[in-house]
Amino acid sequence: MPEDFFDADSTAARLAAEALVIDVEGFEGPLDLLLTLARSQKVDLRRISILKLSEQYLGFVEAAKRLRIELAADYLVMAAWLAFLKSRLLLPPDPADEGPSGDDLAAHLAFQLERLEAMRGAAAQLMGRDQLGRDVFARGDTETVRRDVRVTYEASLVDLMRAYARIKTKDDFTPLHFRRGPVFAMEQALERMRGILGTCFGWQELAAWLPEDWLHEGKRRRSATAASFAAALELAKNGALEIRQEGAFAPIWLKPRQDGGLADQRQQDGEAG
Amino acid sequence: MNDEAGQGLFEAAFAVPPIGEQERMLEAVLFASREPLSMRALEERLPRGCDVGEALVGLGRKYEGRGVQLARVGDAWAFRTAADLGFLMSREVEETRKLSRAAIETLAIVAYHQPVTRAEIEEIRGVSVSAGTLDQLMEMGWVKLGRRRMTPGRPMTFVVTQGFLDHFGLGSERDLPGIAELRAAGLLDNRPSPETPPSEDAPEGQGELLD
Amino acid sequence: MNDEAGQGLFEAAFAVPPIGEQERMLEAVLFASREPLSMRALEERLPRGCDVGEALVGLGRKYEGRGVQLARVGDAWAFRTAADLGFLMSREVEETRKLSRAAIETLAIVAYHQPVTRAEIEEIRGVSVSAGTLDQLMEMGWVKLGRRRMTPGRPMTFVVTQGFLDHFGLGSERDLPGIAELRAAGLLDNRPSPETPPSEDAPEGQGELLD
Repeated sequence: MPEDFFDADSTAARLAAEALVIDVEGFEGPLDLLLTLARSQKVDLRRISILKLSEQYLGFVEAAKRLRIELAADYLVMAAWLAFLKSRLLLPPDPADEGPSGDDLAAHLAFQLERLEAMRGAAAQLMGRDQLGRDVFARGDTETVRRDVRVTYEASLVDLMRAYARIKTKDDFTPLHFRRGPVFAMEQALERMRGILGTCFGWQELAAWLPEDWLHEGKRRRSATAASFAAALELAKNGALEIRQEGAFAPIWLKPRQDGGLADQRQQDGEAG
Repeated sequence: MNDEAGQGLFEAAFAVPPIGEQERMLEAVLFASREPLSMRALEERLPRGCDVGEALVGLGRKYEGRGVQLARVGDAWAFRTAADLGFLMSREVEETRKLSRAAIETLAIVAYHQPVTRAEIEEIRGVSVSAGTLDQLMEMGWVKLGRRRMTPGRPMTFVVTQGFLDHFGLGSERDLPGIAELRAAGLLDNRPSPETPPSEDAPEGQGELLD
Repeated sequence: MNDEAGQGLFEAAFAVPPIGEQERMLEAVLFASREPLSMRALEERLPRGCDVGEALVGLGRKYEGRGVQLARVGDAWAFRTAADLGFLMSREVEETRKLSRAAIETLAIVAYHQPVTRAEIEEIRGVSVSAGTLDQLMEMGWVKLGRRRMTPGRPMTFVVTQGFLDHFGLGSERDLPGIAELRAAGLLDNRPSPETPPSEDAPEGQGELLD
């Protein structure tokens, strides 16, 4: 609702507008509005003038537009369709034209209105019946003299669906995070190898440098091997380590250099500084 | 003495009780239960050979005009207080959740058009059915899922429950107020629209009407 | 019928109801009450001027020899099933309980993902499945063992039974509602509802749910 709306000088227009606002909000969609308009014709729904009804509806939509009332899309779709229906009803039928005649369409709309009205009446009659727990009562005190309980478990299809829905939506609402595979990072390998450099003398196979808990499973072992190898290259570059390999795909041997540790140490300090 | 001998004795002693006794038994069993009991459940409870159908008729007649009535609920039976005495029971009234207009209309459409698909409900009401409406009706135990419709998409259908019949004092779906007249007037038909109707979900509604 | 109308009618008539009517009233009130009612409580509930003592005698006589008796409980009154029919009541003690959350979730997973291994159920639920849960479902006749999975360890798989389908009114496993339909029914309502109506993207049974 625009703010300046209430500044309109004409009280009558304002009142009309307010009536309309209330009306639009009170209706459950175009069919509901049409039914209310149809009732104002005060005839049997089967004898209702669909032409007149279309005009009433289009008039309503026009008024709403003029008063700058926001109408939901389905109200406008209905308006367009009714305008089309109106033209069909007014123009003589074109024999070459395929598809349903204006009369067929009008008859169906009248049927829809009558059916909706009938369902409303049925709903009212239903709710007007004597209801259990309000007008009619079940036995209040079920007897407690029974023993030997046989438990039967019960569940309805809805319970089942609800349970499955619960599991399914649980996944929708876990916070987004990327699951990391088992990866041994080069930084981890470097830190670990620096730690054990001093305790290791002579040539050792690369495999011996891998952490114990990364040795057994294929993926973890591969990751640890790659990281440790990259770390070994880094240490060799800094002069902390010698690397030897007899040939392609042969085992890789590593040997700490007795003096190299210091070089690596200096390098590390340099990085830190 | 073993089970078989016991069974034998039992059957000899109770070899199909006379109908009056069957009525007493039915009366006791139905009285003790709050929920309606199906014919099958009653047959299982009573000694073998009892004619539950006949006993029910006799029992119902005994309660005619009384303060408590034998009521039929679908294919089940229960004792219920007479509707005209509801005013005495103000202390027993249970607070009921107030249903929205949308929920009441949806309930009526399910009852009168069952089994009905969601698209058909929407086509009749002319608006979409909000997700909570059917869920609420299902939670109240008045509506449940029926079989899938054997049409393209195999949509789910909704039907009313025995709890619905019990709540509104209906012996069966045929007892719904005015249902015969509505059917005679063709208002329960799923009449397809002569063309693509204005509402967006109509094509699908039409698809379902092809059965 | 509502309270006021009923009350109004009585007050307008201003006459004490005839004794037969008083008996009907007593009968309904005693039937619907959750506990035995004392003479005083009964007098308070019935219209003024009723002779509760006399009505109780008349009502008690009507129930003589019947399957239900008007019984005195301390200084109060209640209906009780006849003592000689107690043997019928002992079968009455069927107690229905809701399945536990773990059980219903496990059942749902078996239904939607069958054949499914225990490890898969645990992965989907995100918690371990106690041995008792699957045992319970098997004992109830809703789940049974399927073929072994042809993977290392050859784990056992679980599938649902015909009894499961019967209980839930499903023609086949394919009739289980799909995700889109769950959402449309409001059971998965914590996401914006999809624009397409449910029947259009209705899943082909389980296939869709398995990805």
